[in-house]
Parts: sequence; C-alpha cells; structure tokens
Amino acid sequence: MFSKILIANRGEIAIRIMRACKEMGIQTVAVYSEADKNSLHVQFADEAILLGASEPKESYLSIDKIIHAAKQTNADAIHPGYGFLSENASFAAAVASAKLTFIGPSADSIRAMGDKAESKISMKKAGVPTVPGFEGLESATDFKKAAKEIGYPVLVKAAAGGGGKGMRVVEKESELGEAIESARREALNAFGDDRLLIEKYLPNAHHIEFQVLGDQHGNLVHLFERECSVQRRHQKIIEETPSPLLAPKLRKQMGEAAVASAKAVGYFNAGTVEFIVDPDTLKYYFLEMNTRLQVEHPITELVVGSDLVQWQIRIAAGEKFPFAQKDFSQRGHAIECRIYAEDPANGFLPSTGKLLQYIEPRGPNIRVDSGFTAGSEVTHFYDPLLAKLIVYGESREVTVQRMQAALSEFVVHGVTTNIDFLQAVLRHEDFKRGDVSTRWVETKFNWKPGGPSFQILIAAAMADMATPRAPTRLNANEADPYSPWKTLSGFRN
Amino acid sequence: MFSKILIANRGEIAIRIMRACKEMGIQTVAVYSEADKNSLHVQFADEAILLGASEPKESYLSIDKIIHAAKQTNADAIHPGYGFLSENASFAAAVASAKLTFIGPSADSIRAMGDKAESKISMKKAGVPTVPGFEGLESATDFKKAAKEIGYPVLVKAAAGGGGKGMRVVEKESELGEAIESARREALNAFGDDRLLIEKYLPNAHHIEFQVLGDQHGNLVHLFERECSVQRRHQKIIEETPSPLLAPKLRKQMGEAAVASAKAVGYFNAGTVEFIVDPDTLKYYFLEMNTRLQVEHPITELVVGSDLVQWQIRIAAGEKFPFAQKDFSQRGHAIECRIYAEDPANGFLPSTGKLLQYIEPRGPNIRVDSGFTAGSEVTHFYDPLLAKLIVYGESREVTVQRMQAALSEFVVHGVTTNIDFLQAVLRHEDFKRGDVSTRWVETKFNWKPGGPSFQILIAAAMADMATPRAPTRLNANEADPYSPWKTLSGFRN
Amino acid sequence: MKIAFDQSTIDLTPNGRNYKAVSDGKTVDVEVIRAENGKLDLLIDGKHITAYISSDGAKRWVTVNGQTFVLTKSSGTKRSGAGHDYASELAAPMPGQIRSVNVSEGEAVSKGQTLLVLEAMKMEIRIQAPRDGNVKELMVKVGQTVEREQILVKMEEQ
Amino acid sequence: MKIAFDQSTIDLTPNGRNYKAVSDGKTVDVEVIRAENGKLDLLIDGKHITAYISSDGAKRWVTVNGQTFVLTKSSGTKRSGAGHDYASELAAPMPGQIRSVNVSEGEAVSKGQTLLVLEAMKMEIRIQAPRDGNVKELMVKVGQTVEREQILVKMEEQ
Repeated sequence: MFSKILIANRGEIAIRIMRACKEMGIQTVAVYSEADKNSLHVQFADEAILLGASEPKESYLSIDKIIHAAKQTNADAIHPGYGFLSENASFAAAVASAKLTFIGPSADSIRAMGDKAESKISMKKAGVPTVPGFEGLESATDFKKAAKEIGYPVLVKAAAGGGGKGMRVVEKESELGEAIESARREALNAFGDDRLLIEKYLPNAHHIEFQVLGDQHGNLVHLFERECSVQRRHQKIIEETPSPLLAPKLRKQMGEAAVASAKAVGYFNAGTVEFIVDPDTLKYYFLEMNTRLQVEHPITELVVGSDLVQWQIRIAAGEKFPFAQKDFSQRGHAIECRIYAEDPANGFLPSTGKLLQYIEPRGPNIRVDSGFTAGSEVTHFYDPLLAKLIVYGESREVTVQRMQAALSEFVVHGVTTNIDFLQAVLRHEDFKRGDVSTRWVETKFNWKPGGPSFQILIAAAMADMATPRAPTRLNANEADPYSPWKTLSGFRN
Repeated sequence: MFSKILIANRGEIAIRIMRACKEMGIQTVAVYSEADKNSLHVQFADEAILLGASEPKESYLSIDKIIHAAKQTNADAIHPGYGFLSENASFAAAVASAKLTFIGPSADSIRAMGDKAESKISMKKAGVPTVPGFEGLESATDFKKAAKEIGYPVLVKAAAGGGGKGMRVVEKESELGEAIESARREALNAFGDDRLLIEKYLPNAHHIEFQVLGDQHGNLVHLFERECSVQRRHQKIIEETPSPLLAPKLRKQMGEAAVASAKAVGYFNAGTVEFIVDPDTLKYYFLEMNTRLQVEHPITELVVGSDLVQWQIRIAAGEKFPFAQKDFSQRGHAIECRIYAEDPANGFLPSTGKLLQYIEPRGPNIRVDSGFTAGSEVTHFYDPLLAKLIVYGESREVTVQRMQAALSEFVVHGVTTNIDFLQAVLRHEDFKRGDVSTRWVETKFNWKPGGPSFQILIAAAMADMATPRAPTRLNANEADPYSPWKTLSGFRN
Repeated sequence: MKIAFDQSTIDLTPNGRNYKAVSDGKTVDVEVIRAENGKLDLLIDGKHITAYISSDGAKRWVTVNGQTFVLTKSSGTKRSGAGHDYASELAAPMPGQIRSVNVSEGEAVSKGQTLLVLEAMKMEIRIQAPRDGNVKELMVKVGQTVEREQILVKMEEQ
Repeated sequence: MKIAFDQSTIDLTPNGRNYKAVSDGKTVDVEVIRAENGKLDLLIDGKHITAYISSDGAKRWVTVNGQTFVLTKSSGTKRSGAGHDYASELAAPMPGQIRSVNVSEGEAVSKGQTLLVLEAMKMEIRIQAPRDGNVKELMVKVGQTVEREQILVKMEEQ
C-alpha cells in the first residue's frame, strides 16, 4: 500500500479523498493555488504545497508543478479527483514516467474514452448502442448536411468535452452556424481541442449512468445506475439511485452494456458509463465514459455500501477484488443535491463572495461532502460547487422527504445559492413521479423566486433594532468586538 | 398519521426523534427543565414547554406535567425516548387514559418485561434459556444461601433495574451484605423499587442483544444483533454489529429466541432482547428485554438500512409491516462509541462544566447523534452522555480504522471526556480480535493516560505567547472583543 | 421606527419586552426568545421561528424555514440599483474577460439578442438585450478584463 | 520566556517569524502558519500539527492528534492542587449529596476502604481511602449537599 498520496485537486473532493487516505493510514499532500491558501483542503492535509497563481493553468492544471510537488514531498501516488487533470492522458503518462502511481486507469484507457468521437466508434464495434450521429466533420457545410440527415433538434458537442462545456442544442438550421462557432471556441478554451461531433438530440431523454469498478487483474463489476436527468446548462444538479425509470430487466441489460464498454478499453479504476434513455421506447444509447471518480459517486456508496475512493486506492496499489458481480445489490434509495453558488433566478450565473454564514444540515442518513466553511471565499476562478448534500432512505418517498428537511436546514449567506431552487424541484409533481428529462428545467419547470414573507421582513428588521450601527460584516465565526447581539443580552434566557 | 408529537426526553435522543418527525411532516413539542432552557433540543422543536426544576423528579419524570404539556399544545402522541419514563408502565397507561398515543408498547408488555424477576420466570416458560439464579428473595440469609448454591461470583441486580443501576458483582461472601444494601438503596432511589434478584455471574460473558420490531397486527421481526461487551460500571461504551462472536447458525437461533421472547409478552414497537453469551461454550441466556428504543439503535440502522424511529412512529399510528423477516439482511459493519463527559483515569467519574470547544468529526460514513454544542453546559442533573459517534464500513477492519480516524477529530474542551480512553480500546489487540467480555475493561484493560508530549506543551505555550492576558474564557464560537489571536494576524497567510 | 427594504417597509415599535410589527396593513406581536451571533429565535404571534441573519453593508441576508432572501436596507433616499430589467446600463454579473462584442454603437437590437459574450469560470455568459432598443455606447472591447458590476454597454430606447 | 505547566517547563524564544522552543533538553523550531480563535496550525521542525486550545483561568485545554490534555499554568509560585493520590484532604469530585458516612473521626482506615458515599447523577460514588491512615476530621454529614471540590474528609498518617 502507498505511504503518501498527493491529491491534485481542491474543494470537497480533495477532502473526501484525504479522509479515505487518513482512514487507511496513508499520509496526504495537498496542492493549492494562491486563491486557496486558506481553504479547508490545505488545512486538512498533512503537508501542503503552493503550486502558483489562482488561474487553473498556473496551478491545478500544471502537470510539471504537480509532479514536482509529489517528488518534493516523497509522495508515491497521485489522486487526480475529478475535473482538472483527471481525464488528461498526458498527465497520467507523465505521472507514470516520474515513477509515481496514477490513481486512475491507464493513459490508453483515458485516451480511448476521452475522445467522444473515437469512443463512439469503438463502442459501436463492441456492440453497445450509440446515439445516431456523425464524427469527424470539419466544414460548416458538412455539419449542415449531417444535421439535416439526422433531423433537428441536434446536439453539437466537443469531441474532447465533458461537464457540459462546448455543448450546444440546436433547434433549427439558422442557429447552427453560431452554435458551432461558439462551441468550438469554448471547447478550444476548456480542452485545447476544438473538434466537434454532431448527433440526434433526444429532448425527452433521461440521463442514466452506470458505475463500474475494475481491478488490474481483469475483474470488472458494475455498481448499478445513477439517474441524473435534473440538469441546468447541461450540468447535473440532482442525482438519485435507483432510477425511477429502470425495471430490473433493463437495469441488468444496461449494467452488462456498461461492463462491456469498460472491457472494450481494458478499464481498471472507478469509472462511469453514461447512457441516455428514451422514456417512451426505453431504448438506451451510450453517451460517453468518464474515466475517473464522478461527482455524484456518494449516492452509489450509500445504496451499494462500498467506499469507492478506498477502492480506487486499493486498485491502484494492485489489490485484487475479493468480490464478484453477484455480491452487489441495491438497498434503499439515495439522492444528491449539488449546492452551487449561483443565481437560478438569473440564468444560473455563478455568485462569488465571502461566506458570512455557512451551516450544513446534520443528522442520521444525511451526508455533506463540502470544502467550505464560514469565512471561506468563493472566487470566480473555479467551479461554484459549494457542497454536495446526500441523503439515504428506505424508499424514494422517505428519501425525498429527508432531502427536503435537510435542504431547509442548509444556511448559506454571502453568496446566492440554488438551495431554494432545489427545494422547488423536489416539491414538484413531475419530480415526485420521477418524470424528469434532461431538458425539464429549461422547458417545463418555470421557477421564479417568491417575494420575502412578513416573517423574513420582521427578522431583517429585528436584526436592525438590535444593532445601532450597520456592521460591515456579521459573521457567526468571526470575533466581532462590537457584536450587535450584545445589546440583546437582556433577552437571553 | 400523527400531526404533532411531544418528545418526553432531552439531549441527543430528543433531537434524533424530532428529526424523524420533521421528515415525516409531523410537528414537534419539546419539554425541558430549568437546566435545559438553552439546550439544543429546545431550539430544534416547533414548540417548547418548561416542565419545572432541573431535578428529573420535577421535570422529565413528572407524568402529570408531561401529559399536561401534551394537552396544552394539542399533541396527539408522546415519544418517551430512552431512560426517564420510557419503561414506566404507569406512564404508558396515563398517556392512554389522556386519549393520547404512547409511542411504545402496551403498558402490559412494559410491566411484564420491566420486572427482571417476573420476566425471567415467563421466559423460562416460553422456553428461552435464562441465567441460573433466584428471584423473590428477601432476607440476607436467603441471599447468602442462594449465592452459595449458585456459586461465586454472583450478580445482584434490581428487579426494576436497567442501565447498570442497582447492580453489583459480588466476588465473595464477605462482600455480599454491603453489596445488597447498596444495590437496594440505589434501586430504590432510581426506580422506587428495592427488590433484587441474584444470579450466576459469568465473568467472561459477552453481552449480545437482538433488535426486534413488531407492529400492532401481530408481525414481529428481528433486525439482528448488537455486540455490547465493552462496558464500564456495567454500562456500555462501545457497541458493534455484527458481533465478532456469532456464526450464522447461532445468530439464527438467537434471533428466533428474541422473537419468541417478544411474542411471549405480545410485543409491538421497537425493542431489544438482551442475552449473555459464554464465549467458551457459545451458550446464550436471556438477560432482559428493553421495551423501548435503545441508545445504540443507530448501528442497526446502518447495517440493516432501516429507520427505527420512523418505524416506531408508524407502528404507533397503526401501520402494518410491508416486510417480513426474509427482507432483512446485515450489510457491512457498524460501531458506536459513546462519548461521555467523564474521567476514565479517575473511576469514570462524571465531569461537568461548560463546553469551551466542541467539534464533531464529519465525513462519509460518520454519523454523530448529539445534543450539545460549544457553549452548552453539562450539568450533574443528567446522564453525562455528550454524543454518540457511529461509523459504518464495508468490513470490521475498515470500520475500526474509520472510528479511530473519527475519534481523533473529535475535540471537546471544558469537560473531561472518554475520547482518549476509547481510542486506546480501539487500538488494543483484544478489541481488534473481538475478544472482549463485559468485565474486560475492569480486569484486563489497564489503561493509564500518558503525559503531555512536547507538541502539547508547545501548543499550550504558543497560546500564551499570543495572549498578553489570561482570558477567562476562550471559545471558538463566542465573540471575544479582545481575541488573543488578533495579535497573531501578522502570521496569517 | 420605520425600516425600508427594497419594495417593503416595516414599522417596529417596542412594546414592553416585545415588539409590535406592522407591514402592509398587517400587525403582529414579536418576542425575542433567544439571540445569538447571526441567529434569532422569535415568537411571532406566539409561533416559533428561527431566523439566520447576516449583514454586509446595507444588505441583509435572512433565512427562515430554509428560504433565503437578500434584502437591501434603504437609508432614507432611494439609490437606483444595478437592476436587471430596467437599467439602461448593462453591467458584468461577475468578473471575467470579454470574449466577443457582437454589436456596434448605434445599432438597433431586439430583446434577447446577444450583445456581447463574457467568459467567466470557463463558461460563456451571453449578455443579452433586456428589451428592444439601440446600442448607445460600448464601454468594453474584446479581450478586456472586467470587474463585477462594471458597465459593459449603455442602451437607449429606439 | 519560561512557561511552567504542572510538572513541565518550556522556554520559548522569538526567532524572526518563528520561535525556538526548549523543554527537557530538547530544542525545536516552531512556526505559526495559521491562527484562528481556538485553533493553531504550527510547523514544529517542519512537521505540520493542528492544535485546538481553550483557556479557562489558568487551565489550558489542548488537543493535538486527537489527544486532549488539561494543563495548569503556574504563575510563579506553585499552589498545591487537589491532587488525587497525595492529598491529605479528600474533595468531592462533583456536586452531589452525601448518602452515607462509613467511618468516624480518629478511626484507622486501610487503603481502598470506603469512607463515605456520595450520590451524584443517580450514581453512588464511593470515596475511598487513598492509603492507610487515620481519619483526622469529617467535614460533612449524611444528607448534606456538597459542591465540587468541597473538602469531605481530612486524613493523617498513622
């Protein structure tokens, strides 16, 4: 087993990985950028190395600096988390060249799946159904012809893409030109690769993905599905398992297809095979494979009872699975809500600032994976994910109720969040029925924030009655020499 | 379903129950004593009623006041938690007379099991093995004769007892007199009943209990065992499930015996049938049945995947089980450590005071059920249980490691706790092998706290270098106008 | 004492240990049962609510029953904010870099038309016309780094 | 600057941004990398430790790596504490009520013998003789309520 692991990431996922290391008796090294020098993942690690400036290019995306940090601290392995360099084949190769272990799949597997165009071709070969479409087109004319053949709406997406970046839904021919241009630009900027592919857009589709886990000895299992259809801007915001859409037979078929997909690229490590499923025909299509830990891995952990991060580490260390497919089953239900610093009432624009209050819900069957605390700064340099709120329950109904109770206890002041929005989604009849497609938020869920209630106004006014001055900052965790609450002490009982 | 439930308890269990209510859309009423007026369970409830003075007799043990509070707030049911009135048949009967629902078994079941002497007799009748011994003795001479017949060591315990109160191990005849006298006094004081029974004391026995769950329609299942052999002063401090001692066949036998015990008294609600098991012969003996929710219920919830408190409420509301015995299985491993405000280096004497710092561990598979926060007062009026730290893992080994990591993150200042002691137990080879009997702490585990390390001294001294005066109170969650840390701001980076 | 927040005004009068609160013709009795840093437990007409409150300048962040609002306290005179729908000036919603400018000064634009594209947090944010009108002035150019709330475009009615 | 805690003394000297710490003949270099209310991140000879610290009068609660110690800072002169093993006075470990007094003044008692029984938190706590000796003075009687640290019995050597 490794004795020291460098975690080439930040925020909640860095802490999640460090916890697994700590439990396994493995020392941890954090890396960080200027913007993150006071962040929790730096405080949690045994050692911390400053990489450079806040721009990802200068820090979390710098292969050389990260490998240097690992060498400098005598780490023997690197865990990439998700995002940043996690699906970068050159990084995996560079880690191996530096005689360090990359906690992930082989560089070849990453390469084979990283290219959405190439992977689609190899999946077709492996007999896994894929979405009708075309790869390798160049000119605007070719795209136009392809789109016509497929039939609108079509989806244009970056061959090197992921996370909804460089992706555009095109409803009609007149929008195709601008969509291709802007997707290319975004793709080039985010991935350094502007190749696009085009395919049929299924407007009512569900996004259902399967967790796979493979060791280095040829064993591959799947840990069932995650339903991730609640999305905005092509990014998931609520995930759950089991999927309300899948019957046991379809689940089994798709699980086998997922294992076949992973086998086709000689996969080991944790990975996710994404499918889209047409709810009317119940046909499923391979979308892509993410060759890394997934943001929403906790819901699988709760329903299957496994620790995916510990297994990633064990797999990378060469351990052989002591289990087989038949040893896994789903029990109960789990839901994850992603708590973003963003404004759902204003196009989900990211919100930045200092967290004046930050109180997470607690309690049985509630898990919060987070990297923030009161006083933390949310900057514009990185993804605005504040925390993942994950709950488990015996049934879907109990789990939804528990999530609603937990969301109502989550307090974040200082940045706008999507908490109210998430509550409204959970209350919606369509969600309760499990009848939500990937475009539901944009096309059917017409959410508008309400106005402040009398209670809210009273509370705001009471704060002012109690404070003779307007404090510039009122923070539960910061010592305030002139705390306005002191004048209220007569009311304490 | 109920619309409002009064929780006749305090601390962590009151909050645990309120959470279940909140998730089920049920309003909650807290009751409290003078000492608890600022406690978390009061803040968490929708309504809160002051019962009276801090002595339990004047508040949490006052049947009249509690029923009055329920009437006054229009509650339709009362949940007793554990301890206090939870196993008081008169209370259950009084609740029913007041046309309220008691969230627990019938008064008759409580009565039948509450008397350790009577229950032993009826278990013998039901064919459940019991510990050799005698009930209904009065005079010192009779006890002396009985003890001689059974053979020393013997155990003297209160017929109305529970929680280790009114219980004495007697090693030789010369100690019997004082033991009986003191057990009688403690029993009278704690339960208002000084009857004692005497039985063979099995010095190497394991304490293994089975969780049962019955509805009001005659369905009874067991949810497997809890191993609770790590005890001090006859009180559990660490519990785990599955038990390292039980093989599947013995587990099945004991589970069936537990269901038979509960059936013999027409049991519904959650309940616990306690056995002692001789590790050499693997013989098991009925000890007693607790006719209420158990402190250590969370480990069962984690390994079985059920919410016992929600089921208590559903059972009381008349719901019928949608499941049968075959639907339950154990998955993974769970351990609970009870975090007590007590001094293990000094006879486990309770420690009282104000919590200067209180930081709970967090993370995947870690659950903390607690009723305290920084600034809370730990008083001498009630049990010194601060929190229950519960962890889940795929295997016993992973779970022990996770518990060790979690314990090392638990920070409590202001009262002495057993956290260091618990860490030492978990590190011990006997515990790792699962080879711990109920007397292990007293007879084999010879723990002494170490002295402060150089690191500790440095940290203590640095605090002083940074503070020109000795503050009377330094509290992470209290605004401090003269925070000593301000002078350190030059070092912040 | 009258306190104004955005579109609402509330009148709070001490009344023994309690307060009388009036807003929009409604009157309630308010009692403070517990006050901690950033948290208030109130009885409003006898009903218990817990409110989390943070202040940041004139801004008040308030959470009750899991619903969070940001209110801006008016101090007598009303300052026109950087509103989204009615402003004739379009400001950057967050710091970033101008990726493209799609219109020129004097051009007539229609509601929803993309005027320029801002890149922030690796996303493209389209700054769109809030209504039909003319581009009066372009305040930024491609490649320029902008701060939050910095004015990007001024518009005028047609 | 010398600082004494219980049996230990530590000498702390500022050294640029760092400190030199000496105790029991051992010398290390200490750097404060982060200081919050109640929490210190230190580099001790380059090794990162997180310490949680609370002060309560002369008492210092310190937690490092999950181990918690309560140290009492001596301010020059040493005050004899209510030690457990060596005191000739036995104090109440917690508030409670005297249930029974099992010895009389002048009586010879042996180590471990129960002198009196205190009831607290519904438990019986036996106050036992720390060593062989004589009961010099009984300070309490049955039924009396006692405070924490209140002297219950004075003992003397035989």
